Amino acid sequence: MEKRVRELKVDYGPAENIYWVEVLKGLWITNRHFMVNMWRHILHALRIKAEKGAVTFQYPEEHRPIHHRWRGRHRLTVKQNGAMRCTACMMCETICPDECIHIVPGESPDPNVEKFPEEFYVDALRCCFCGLCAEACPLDAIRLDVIEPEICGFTRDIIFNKEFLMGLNNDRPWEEWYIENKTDSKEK
Amino acid sequence: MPKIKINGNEHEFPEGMNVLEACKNVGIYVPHFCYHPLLRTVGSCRMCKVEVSQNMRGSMQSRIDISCKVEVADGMEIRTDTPEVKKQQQMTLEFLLSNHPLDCPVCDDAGECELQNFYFEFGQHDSRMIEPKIKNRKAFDIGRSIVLDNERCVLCSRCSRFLEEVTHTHELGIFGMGSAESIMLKPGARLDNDYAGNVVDLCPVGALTDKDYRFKRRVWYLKSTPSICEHCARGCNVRVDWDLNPYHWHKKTFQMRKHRTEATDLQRIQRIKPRRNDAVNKEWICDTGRYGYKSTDSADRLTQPVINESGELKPVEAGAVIKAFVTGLNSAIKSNPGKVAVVVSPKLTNEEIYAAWSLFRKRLELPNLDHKLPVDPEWTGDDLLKSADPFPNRLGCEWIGFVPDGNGLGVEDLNLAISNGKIDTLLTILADPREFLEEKSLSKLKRKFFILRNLPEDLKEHVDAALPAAAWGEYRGTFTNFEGRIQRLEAAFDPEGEAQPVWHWMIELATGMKKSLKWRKTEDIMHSLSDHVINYKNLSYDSIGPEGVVVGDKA
Amino acid sequence: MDTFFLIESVVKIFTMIAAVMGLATILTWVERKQSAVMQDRIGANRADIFGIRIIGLFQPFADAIKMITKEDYIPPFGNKVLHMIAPAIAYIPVMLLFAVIPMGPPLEIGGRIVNTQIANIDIGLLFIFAFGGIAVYGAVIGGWASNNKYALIAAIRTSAQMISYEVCLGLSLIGAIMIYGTVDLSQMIAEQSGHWFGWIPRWGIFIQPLGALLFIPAAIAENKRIPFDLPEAESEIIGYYTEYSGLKGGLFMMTEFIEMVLISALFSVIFLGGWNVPWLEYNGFNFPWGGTWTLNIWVVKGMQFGAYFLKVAVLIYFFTLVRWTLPRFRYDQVMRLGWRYLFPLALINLLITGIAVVLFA
Amino acid sequence: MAKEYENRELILPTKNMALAMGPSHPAMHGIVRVNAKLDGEIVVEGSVDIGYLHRGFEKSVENHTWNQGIIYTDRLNYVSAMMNNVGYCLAVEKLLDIELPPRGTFLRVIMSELSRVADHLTCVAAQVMETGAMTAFLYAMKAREYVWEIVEMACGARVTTNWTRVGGLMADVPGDFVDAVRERIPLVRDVIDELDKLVTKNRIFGDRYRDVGVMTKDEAIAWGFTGPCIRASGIPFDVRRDTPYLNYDAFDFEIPVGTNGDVFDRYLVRMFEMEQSILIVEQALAKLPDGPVSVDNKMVTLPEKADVYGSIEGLINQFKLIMDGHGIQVPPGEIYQAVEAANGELGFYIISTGGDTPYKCRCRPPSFALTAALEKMITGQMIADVIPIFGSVNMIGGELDR
Amino acid sequence: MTNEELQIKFKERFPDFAESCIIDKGHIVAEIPLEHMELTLTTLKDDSEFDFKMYMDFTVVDWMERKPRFDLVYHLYSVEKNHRIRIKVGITESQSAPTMSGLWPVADWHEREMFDLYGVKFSGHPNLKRILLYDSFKGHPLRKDYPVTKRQPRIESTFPTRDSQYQEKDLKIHRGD
Repeated sequence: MEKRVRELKVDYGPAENIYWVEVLKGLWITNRHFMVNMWRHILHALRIKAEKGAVTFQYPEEHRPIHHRWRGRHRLTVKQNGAMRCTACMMCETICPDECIHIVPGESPDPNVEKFPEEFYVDALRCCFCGLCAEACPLDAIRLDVIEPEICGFTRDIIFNKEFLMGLNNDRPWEEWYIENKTDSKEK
Repeated sequence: MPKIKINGNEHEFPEGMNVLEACKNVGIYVPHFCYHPLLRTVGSCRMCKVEVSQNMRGSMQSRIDISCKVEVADGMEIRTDTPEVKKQQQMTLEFLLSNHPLDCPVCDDAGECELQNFYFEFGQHDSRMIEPKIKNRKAFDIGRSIVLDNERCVLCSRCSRFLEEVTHTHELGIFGMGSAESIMLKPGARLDNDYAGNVVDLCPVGALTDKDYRFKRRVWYLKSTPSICEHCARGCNVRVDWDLNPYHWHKKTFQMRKHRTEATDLQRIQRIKPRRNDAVNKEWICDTGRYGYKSTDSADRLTQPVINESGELKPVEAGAVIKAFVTGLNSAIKSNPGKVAVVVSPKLTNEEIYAAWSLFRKRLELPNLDHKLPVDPEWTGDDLLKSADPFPNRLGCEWIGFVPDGNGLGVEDLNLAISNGKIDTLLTILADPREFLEEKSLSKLKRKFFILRNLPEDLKEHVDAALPAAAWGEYRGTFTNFEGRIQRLEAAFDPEGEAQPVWHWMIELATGMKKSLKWRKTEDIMHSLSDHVINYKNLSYDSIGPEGVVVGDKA
Repeated sequence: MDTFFLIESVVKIFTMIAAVMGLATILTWVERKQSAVMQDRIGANRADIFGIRIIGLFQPFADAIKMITKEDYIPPFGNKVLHMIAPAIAYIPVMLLFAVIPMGPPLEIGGRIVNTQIANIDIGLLFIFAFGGIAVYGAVIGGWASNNKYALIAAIRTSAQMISYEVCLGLSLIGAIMIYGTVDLSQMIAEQSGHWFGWIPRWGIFIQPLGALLFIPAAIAENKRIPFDLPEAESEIIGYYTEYSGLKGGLFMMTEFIEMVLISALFSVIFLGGWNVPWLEYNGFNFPWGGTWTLNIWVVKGMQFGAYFLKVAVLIYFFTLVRWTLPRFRYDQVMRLGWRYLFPLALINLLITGIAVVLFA
Repeated sequence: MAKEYENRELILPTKNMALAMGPSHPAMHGIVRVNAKLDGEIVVEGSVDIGYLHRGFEKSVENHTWNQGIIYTDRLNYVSAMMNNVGYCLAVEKLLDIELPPRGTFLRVIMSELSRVADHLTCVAAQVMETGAMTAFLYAMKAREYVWEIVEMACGARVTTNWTRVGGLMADVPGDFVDAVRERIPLVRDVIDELDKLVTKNRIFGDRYRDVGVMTKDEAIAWGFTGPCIRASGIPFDVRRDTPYLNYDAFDFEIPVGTNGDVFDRYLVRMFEMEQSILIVEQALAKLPDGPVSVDNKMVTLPEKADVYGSIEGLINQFKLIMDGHGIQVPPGEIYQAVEAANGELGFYIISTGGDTPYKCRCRPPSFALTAALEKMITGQMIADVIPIFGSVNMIGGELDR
Repeated sequence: MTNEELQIKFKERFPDFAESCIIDKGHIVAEIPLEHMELTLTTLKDDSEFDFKMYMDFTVVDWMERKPRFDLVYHLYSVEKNHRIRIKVGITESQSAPTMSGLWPVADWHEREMFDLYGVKFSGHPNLKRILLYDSFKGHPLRKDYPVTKRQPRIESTFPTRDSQYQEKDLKIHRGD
C-alpha cells in the first residue's frame, strides 16, 4: 500500500493559554477516576460488588491470574510409578544458553532403565526462564509450569537439586527444602 | 587408468578403486554403514546406492547399485543426486530405522551416530511405523570394556570383520535369520583381546559402546586435540577428547555443596580415539593406550612444588624448590661433578630431552646422564601395534645423546656406585627411582631431587624436593618413534595447578644456576634442536605433517 | 492576665498543636491513599498492628518510627550547625502561623467570649506574611549547608521562587483586606457573614474572584508543591533536602503538609467565609424564601465548626488532586508566570478593587 | 534562552558548575550519566557517559547457537522484546532463504505492533512522569499491562519473551488469543485518549516540551536519527514502508511527521503511532489466516512433540537440531536486516561462515544514535530540560549498551 | 532508485573498484581500499546522485586469519532516494582509519565503540577513548582471540583511602577463586 503521511500540529488557542481551562479539564479526569474508584471501593468493602476499584493486585494475598502458558519454575515430571522420567540425555543442558543446568548421569538401579541423572541441578539465579529446556526435552521430563512467582525468598544462593525439582509434585514448600539442605551442607 | 563421470564431471581413478572411494576423492560423500576402507567389503547395509550407467552390450544401461561393490571402469557414469537415488537411500534408511529403538537420549553414540547424520542429510522422512518395534537384547556385557546393544545394531558386521581380519580372534559373529538376526559372541568367547576397544570406533551406530566412556559425557561436549600415544615406541596417532565443563562445575560451583567427588568427574580427558595414519597405526590403537590416560587426573597427581622440611613434604612456591635444586646441585658439582647422576625417562619429548641435555651436558658438563630405564617385565609387545619397548621416545634420547659420558655411569651402574659412595646426588625426571634403584641405595643418597607428574604415597619419604611436571595432554612437543618417525603432540588444556612442562623447569633451573637457556616456547627449542642435532636437521613444526616424518639413518 | 485566660490559652495551644500535627500526619496517609485511588491503585496498606490494617492508617505511625530510628546523616563537608538548625527554621515559623488562624467560631463559655484563635491579634494577616517570609530560610539554609550541588541549586531556586511568589501572595490578598478593612482574621470572617440580596453569601470569593484565582497558584508556590515544586523536582534535582535523613528530613516533609493545612485554612478564611454556612445564623437557618429552621446554639456552633473543617478538607483534596495531576514548571516559566502574569494581574485586581471601594464605600 | 544572560560576566564574575547527573539519578535509570557544566540553570556544555549496562551482546550471540541467540535479543529493548526477536529471526531466515507461512507472518505483525504500543506507552509515560505528572504515568502503565497480558498469553512471559524461533514461532497462539486482543484494544484506546486529554493541550506540558531539544531535518539525518525522533523532525522515514519486511504492505496506516523536531513533536508522533499500531492490529486480526506458524523444514524447525515422543525419526530430528555443532546449518553469507522497532531502525548485521553459530551478529541499536545526539540537544538548554529531552529519545539501556 | 541502477552508477563513478560492487541478498556491497575510503565516502555523501546523508550503521568484522585482519563495514542510507549501500574497507591491526566524524557527527560515537570493542584506531578522531567499557579494561573483547570466558577485575579503585588488602580480596571474590 502507498505511503501516507500525516503532519501533526497542535496549536494553543486562548483557552489553552490561560492555563486554567486545561488544568481543570485534567483535574476533572483524575477527579472522575477518584470518584469512580472510591465508589467501587465502597461497594467492594460492603460486599455488594466483587470487583474492586483498583487494577493492581495485593500480591502475597492475591495473585495475578496467570495464563496457562506461563513459564515459571522448573519441575521434573515423574512416571506413573513415581520414578523420574529424565534419562539424562543432556538435551536441556546443551540448549540452555545460561549453562544453568548441570546433570551428572549414571547407571540406573532400575533394570528397565539404562541411564538416569544421579544429580540434576538447576541454578535458578542463572536461569533466564527462556523455556528452551522444556522445548528441547525429548521425554517431557522437564517443564516450567510451576506457578510460583517468587524464587528468592531470603537468599540469593539457590540451586535446585533433583529431589526438590521432583518434590514439587507433592507441593512441598521450597523453604522447607532449603532449610534441610542448608543444615545438611553445614554439617558437612 | 579408467576415466569415469561423476555427476557429469569426468575424473580419472586408479584401477580397482570402488565407486564409493572415487566419489569420496572428488568430495561427494556417499552414505554408508558397512563399508570401511581398511576392512573387506561386504555390501550388507545397502545404504551407499548410486546410479551407475555403464556400456553393456553396446548400449548405456543404468542401474541403481551399491557403490562399495562397484569398481570403477572406463566410460562409467555415476550419478549420486538423482531423485531415484535419494529415494532409495531414504527407503533404506527408513528400513534401518523401522526397528531402531528410541534410544538417542541414553545412547552414548548420539552426536556421532551415522544414523542420525544420514537421517538429517539424506532421509528427512516422516515416520510411517505403527507396529510395535522388535525387542532385543540390551546393554549386554560382552567383554572387559565393551557393552553390546542389539536393538541399535544395523548389522553392518564391521566389528566381526575387524576381529576376523585384523586381530584374527573371531569373538563376534552374526547369528539368526530375518528379524532375529543379530550380532553375538561366539560360544564360550569373550571380547577381551588387546584391541577390543576398536570395535566401538568401528560401530557406525551405538550398538557397541565403551564401558569406560559409558554415560560419562555427551559426544558433542567434547573438544578434540590431536596427539601421540605415549605408551609404547610405536607412537600411535590418537585424538584426545576432553571437556573441562564438569571439572569447572565441580571445582567452582559445587565445592560448597554435597556432590560426587569420584575421580571420574574431575577427569579432563574423557576418552582417547585413534587417528588414521596408515604409516603407523592405520586406524587402530590398543587398549593400553586407549585407557591409559587416567594418570593425568589421578589422585596422586603432583600439582604443587614440594620440599622436605624435617621429614615432611610441604607445598611451597616454585622459586623455593628451584633454589633448593640449585644449591644442592651446585654444592655437589663443586665437590665433584661425577657425584651427580641425572636420569630421565624416555617419556620426555625431544624438546625436553634437548633442554635437559643442554643444561646438564653442555652447560654443566655432567658425566652421569642416562635415560635407559629398565623395561617393566610384565610388558609384552605384539606383532600388530604394541612395540616391545614401552617408552615413546627412546630413539630421540639416543640421538640427542642423553647417555653417559665416556667414563660416566649409566642407570645399571647406579646401585653399585651409590653403595660405593661414588654418587650422592640424584635428579630424576619423570622416572620413579625405585624402578632402577634398590631401596637401600635410595636411602643412602644424600640429595634426591625429582621432577614428577605423579607422586605415589610410598615415594614421599624419599623426596628432598620435587617439581610438578605437566602430564600427557597438557604440553606439546615431538616424539621420535622406534622407526625414526617424528610426530607432533599438541596441548589439549593448561597444566593442572602449578605444573609446568619439563623444558620450562629446565629453563628455570638454568636461570637459577646462572646458565642461561633462552627459549620461550617449544618452537624455539625445536629450532636449536634442528641446528645442533644431525638427525633433526632442517626440521620444524611446520615440516612435520599430520603423518609425521621419518628422519635420520632410518629414512 | 487572669487564670481563665491562662488556662484558655494553654488549652488552645495544645489543641492547635495536636490538631495541626494530627492533621499533618493524617495528610501523609491522605496523600498516599488519594493518589492511589486516583491512579487506580490501592496504596500503602502494609503496616499493621497485630494483623489489623484499617486501610493503611497505621502507615503514618510506621513512617514516624522509621524516621526516628533512621541514621541521622550529616554530610561531612557541609556546615554542620546550619545543617542541624535548618529544619527547625523551616518548621517553627510555619507552626507559629497557626497562632492567628482561627479554629472555628468564637464560643461563649461561662459568659465569656472565647476566641478559637490562640492569639487574637489585630495584625493577623501581616503576622502571617511576616513569619511566612522566614520559612524560606529553612529551605535555603538547608540546601546550602548540605554542601551538595543538587541541594544548592534547589536552595537557589527556593529563594528565587518563594520571594517572587510572596509578592503575588500578598497582593492577591490586599484586595480582600481593602474590602474588609481589616487584617484581623476573625474580623474578616465576621465581615463575610450575611448575604447579598438575601441569596448570595457574602464570601470573599464572590467579590474577589481574581484575587482567589491568583491566591491559589501563589499559595501552592509558597508551599513548594507540584506544579511549583522546583525546589524539590525529584526527577531533576533531587531537592534541597537531598542530604537530610531521619527526623530532620521528616521535619521538612512535615512542614510541607502543615503548610498545606495552613493555606487551606487561609483560603477558607479569606475567600470562603471561614465557618460561615449560607443562611445559617446564630438561631438557625433563615432561608431567603422565608422559611426558618430554629436550632440550638450549640448545634449551630457545631455546624459552623463542621463547615470550617469541611472547607479545609475539600481544599486539601483539591490541592492533592493538583499535585498528582499536573507536571511542574520550568524555572524560567515559574519566574515568567510570577512576574509577568500574576504580578500585573494582582496589580490590576488591586486597582479595580480600589476603584470599587472608593466608588461604593 | 541563553541570550538573556549573555553579558553576565560584566555584571558579576561567575564560575561554571560541573554537575554529574547519574548514573544513580532518578531520571537516568541508573544506566547513563550526563556530565553537565552549568551556568546557573543553563547547561553550557554536556557530555554523556554510557556503558553501564554493557553485557557483551555480540560476544554472547557469537558463542551460542542461532536459536539461543534469540534470548539475548530479548534484552535489547526490553520493553518491546518481541520486535527484537522478530528482527533477529528475519535476518537469520533471510540467510537461510526461507519464508514463513502466512499465519506466522501475521502473528509477528500483530505482536510487533502491540509491542510498539507498549513501548510508546512506556516512553510517553516516563516522559510525562519525569516532568512531575505521576498519575498519567500510572494510567499508561495500566494500559501497558493490558498489552503485556497478551504478550504473556502468546509466549508465557511478559518481558523476556523469547517468542520467535528461526523459521517460525515458539508455538501457535492459544485459541482465545484473538478474542483477548479484541477485548483489550478498546481498553488501551481509552487510556490513550485519557492521556491525550491530560497532556496534549495542557499548557504546562506544552511549555515544558515545546522548543526543547530541537533537531532540524538536516541535523536529524546527520545524527542518524530514526523512528519517531526523525519523524518528529519532519522526515517521513519508516522502515515499514521504505524497506518493507514481513507483510506490512498489506496494511493501511499513516506515518505521522512533526513540524519542529522538538520534544513535543516526538510526543505527538508517538501518540499518533499508537493509534496507527492499533489500527494495524485490527486489520491483521481481521485477516488472520489459519495454518502452521513455522516453516515445514526439518533442517530448521523442531519436530512436533508427538513425533519426538513416539518415533525415532522425530527423536533424531530433535537431537540433530539441538546438539552443539549439529543444529541449524546456516549457509555462509552476510545480511543486514532492518526492522522498524519502537525507537527506530533496529538492524541486525549477521555474518555466517556456515555452521550452527553466527560468526558475527551486530545489532544496530536505534537508541545509540539518539543518545549520541543528546549532547547536542541539551547544550544551551536549562537543566530541567535535560529530563524531557532524555525522556523523549527513549533511551533503553539494554539496547544502547548491548 | 533500484539497486541495479545504483550499482551501475557506482561503477561509473568509481571505476577503480567497480568489480567489487555486487548485489548480495538485495544489498549493494562494495569493497574499497583504505586509502580511497575517505574520498569515496565523502563523495557518496555529498554527491546528489548518491545522497547517502544518513550514516546508518558502522561495525567492524574480525577475520582472524585473513590479511588484512579487519573489515570496516559502513551501512549508508539515503533518506531522499531511499536506497542503501554497504561499504567494506579492509584494515590491518597497525593501520588506522580516517575518522568520519567530520562528515557525520554520529560517527563519533560509533567509532569510539569500535575502538573500544575491536581496537581499531581512527586518525583525527576528536575524542578516541573507550565508550562502553571502563578505561582500565585490557584488551578488546570482540576480537576473535579474546576468550569468551575471560574475566577481568572491575575498575581498580583510585581512592587512596581504601585498604589495598580489601581490593585484593574483592578481586578474588569477583574472579571466583
